[in-house]
Amino acid sequence: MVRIEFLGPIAKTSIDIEASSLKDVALYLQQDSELSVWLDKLAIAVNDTMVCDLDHILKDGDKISLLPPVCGG
Amino acid sequence: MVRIEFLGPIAKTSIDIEASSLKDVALYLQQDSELSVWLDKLAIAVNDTMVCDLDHILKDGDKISLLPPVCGG
Amino acid sequence: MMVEIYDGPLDVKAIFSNWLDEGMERNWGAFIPFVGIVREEGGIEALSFDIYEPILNTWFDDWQAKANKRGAILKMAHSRGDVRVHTSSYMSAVFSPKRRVALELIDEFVEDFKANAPIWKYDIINGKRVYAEDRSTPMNGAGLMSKKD
Amino acid sequence: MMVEIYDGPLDVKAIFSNWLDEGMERNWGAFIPFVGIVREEGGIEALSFDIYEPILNTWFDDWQAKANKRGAILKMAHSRGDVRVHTSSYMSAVFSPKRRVALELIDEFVEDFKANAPIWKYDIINGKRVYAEDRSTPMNGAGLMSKKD
Repeated sequence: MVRIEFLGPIAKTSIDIEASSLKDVALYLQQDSELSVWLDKLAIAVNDTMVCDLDHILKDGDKISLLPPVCGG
Repeated sequence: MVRIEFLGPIAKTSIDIEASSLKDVALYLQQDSELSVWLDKLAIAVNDTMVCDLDHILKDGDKISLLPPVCGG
Repeated sequence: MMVEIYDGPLDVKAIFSNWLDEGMERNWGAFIPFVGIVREEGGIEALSFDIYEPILNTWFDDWQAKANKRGAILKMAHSRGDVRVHTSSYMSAVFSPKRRVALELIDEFVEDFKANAPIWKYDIINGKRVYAEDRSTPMNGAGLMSKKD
Repeated sequence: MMVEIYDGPLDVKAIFSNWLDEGMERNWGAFIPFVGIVREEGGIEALSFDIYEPILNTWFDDWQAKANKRGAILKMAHSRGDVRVHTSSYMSAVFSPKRRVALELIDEFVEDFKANAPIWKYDIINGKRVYAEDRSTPMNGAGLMSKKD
């Protein structure tokens, strides 16, 4: 199981899913119509490290954070 | 008569000369061997306005300031 | 050195003072703070901020390492929660022995901060908190989850 | 608005405070001060400065007009006389509604200040005041008096 967390303005509670790579997470999220407006704007972190590779391998207990567009300052 | 003032590190007191243009001032200063190390590095102001034109006409009482290389801050 | 996070507006003078005192002793030649102040525009009463600190600190550590390589150091403070108009929500600063390095770094750092620091901004209008979507920027690498293979 | 000239080191916190108080009320979004601090290097005890104020103020007024056209304002303070190491001899600042304008202006302004503000720097070494010739720059238009026609 991995945990998916939605940060900032995405009003959604965390979910746990089975996934062996980020590709599995992407496929799962693409099913969720609530997320369709966000999907192409989200950056991804695994265990608080930014990741840009869809083939990134996940292990049990990993935390995947979805980061919507930012605007600090 | 115009007055020539030496600013900053040039250790020289003001002098008054007859001059009808900046060209006359240049010719006068080029005679002064004390100034030879400075001459190609000096910027010029007439009555506190920077001037870049050797043909600039001078009138009686004008103040010509010679500004050596600067380094503020 | 972590990012300083404060609830509500920054005490700009106190933060400036602390940074200056640290820097003065250490023979820096140039100190450039950037102070971001909440503007009164579009009828907002305040801005409000969410911050994800773990990634903010990693992002900041990377920048600190980059600055150190150029002989400089960086400082940063940011507000969490509501920050009313005409108060400050963001400060950062560079200390460097060299003027050019300082001027270049503060520009690069502040621009990357706007683009990649994990901070979300909301307008407070008539007491409601509205995500500032139009002013927000997808972070580097965004869009991975919309890829099909 | 004139350049603020002080005898000896700048009271950086007081000047920052004054500038900030003025700016906060006037709906600026970005405030970027530059603080120049005298470095301990080459065995100097202090730096010392001569200033020619009439031309400094004209130069500053021109910059203020340029900044105003871009919707921004500039501030500047400088020391006259001796400024010991680890104290400040120079501060300037930009206030702007826009971050980009502020970052660009502070860079352009500080660089032109170094090249064209009529201020002369001396090292104080073993109590002697020595013109910092190697770090000094001929101003724009220099060399007119060495021309033959």
